[in-house]
Amino acid sequence: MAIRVQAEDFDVGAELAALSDGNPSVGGVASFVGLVRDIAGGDAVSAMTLEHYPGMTERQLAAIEAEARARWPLDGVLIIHRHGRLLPGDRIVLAACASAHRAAAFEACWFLMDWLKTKAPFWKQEETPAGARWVAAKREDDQAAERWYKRTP
Amino acid sequence: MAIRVQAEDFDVGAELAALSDGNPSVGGVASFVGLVRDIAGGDAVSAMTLEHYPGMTERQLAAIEAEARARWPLDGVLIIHRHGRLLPGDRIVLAACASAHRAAAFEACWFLMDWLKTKAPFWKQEETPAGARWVAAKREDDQAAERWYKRTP
Amino acid sequence: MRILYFAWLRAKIGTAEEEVAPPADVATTGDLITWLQSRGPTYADALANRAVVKVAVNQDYVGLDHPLAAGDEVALFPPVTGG
Amino acid sequence: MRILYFAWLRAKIGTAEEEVAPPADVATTGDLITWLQSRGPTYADALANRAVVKVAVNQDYVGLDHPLAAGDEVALFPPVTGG
Repeated sequence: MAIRVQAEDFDVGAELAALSDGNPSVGGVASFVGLVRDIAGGDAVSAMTLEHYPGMTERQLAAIEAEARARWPLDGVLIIHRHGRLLPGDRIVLAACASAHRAAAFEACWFLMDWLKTKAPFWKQEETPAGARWVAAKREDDQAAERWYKRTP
Repeated sequence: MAIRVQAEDFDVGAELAALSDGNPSVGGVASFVGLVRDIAGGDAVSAMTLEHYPGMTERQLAAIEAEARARWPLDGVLIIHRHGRLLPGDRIVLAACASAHRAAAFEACWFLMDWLKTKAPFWKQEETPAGARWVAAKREDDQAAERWYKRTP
Repeated sequence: MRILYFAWLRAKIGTAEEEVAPPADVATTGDLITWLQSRGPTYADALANRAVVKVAVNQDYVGLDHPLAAGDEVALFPPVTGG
Repeated sequence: MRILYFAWLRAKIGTAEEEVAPPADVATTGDLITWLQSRGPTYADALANRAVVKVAVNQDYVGLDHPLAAGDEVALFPPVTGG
């Protein structure tokens, strides 16, 4: 289980290396780093504050990791998500999957990002010239998450 | 254009950070690191030597990068591929795409890996207890590359 | 029963957390929201559009028909926007 | 005309590179492979299965009907296995 929720930044190179260290059956590591953008909905964003629900956040991220491990043959999974006040260009999140097979690593990593976007209890508030505003959930994020639901007969 | 073919290892954290440094319109960086596995076809692999075609390798990788940039809205693309003798656990390749949108970053990065597997002129020779042997091209790699061909009417 | 509020629900209601003792006929999460709305205009306003109020009980997502027990930790919050 | 060989084609033929002067009727890449096969048993053996011989002219992939010019750099190699 490798879920971390923290205010501090993280070292992407060290984290990715640790996912395969000592396990030479890993053929590849797919990852995604999410960053704070300086523009949203056409408005300049000078900072972003991430609120979260301590306890539930870790619980939901762990459930998403468990689901990924059940669906794909993974040698390692890592999710690090920051909270607190961040500036444009700052890292927000790292999701990474190590596998013997590159398709499994890519799919599982993309799945982690799509599901955590709609399931992990974080809320973004942006600072713009017009004042602070809460980010609204995006319909495209719901659709991206729904791609991964298993069809039941 | 960010294509590098080299014998030396690379610093994944520094390379990924450089893809978005100074560009706060980047929302995310998707990447894949390929590693030498210690087993192939059921046999132990003690080392792997990558031969390549200097000149054509860079030319083909640049063409793949250009194709990715034409298909997806990307703020940065990076392909680093090593050659020479490598040991299990060593990094072989890094492919990374920066974009405002995570779907574009994931798709483009996966595309880079699938296409370079079947188009970049590299050949792997594995050292096994039974001697050195050339790796055969995999049918599944051809199929993965074909997914990305545009259908023409 | 402990209730947690997050993001703009927390800001509108004016508190992050409170202990409440709803009447005995508040049996489900839906009942709880209806009862909370009756507690004053800030609650009524914050909870007016149930389509944007997500509910978790003991840190798992639940629907509005989820039964409540005395020691539950109930959280109310807008759709999440992490990642 | 310069010919480059890679991987097991290089190993079987026993050289990485050679200058050749094929006869005038060698007009295409397919003609060139047929002519090379006639140069001896190592060539005949290495080039026996054309399905596993890829061809590049001036560092671009081409088919077996590609026309050849005097100064071309021609490369023959097995299917690639990088990444």
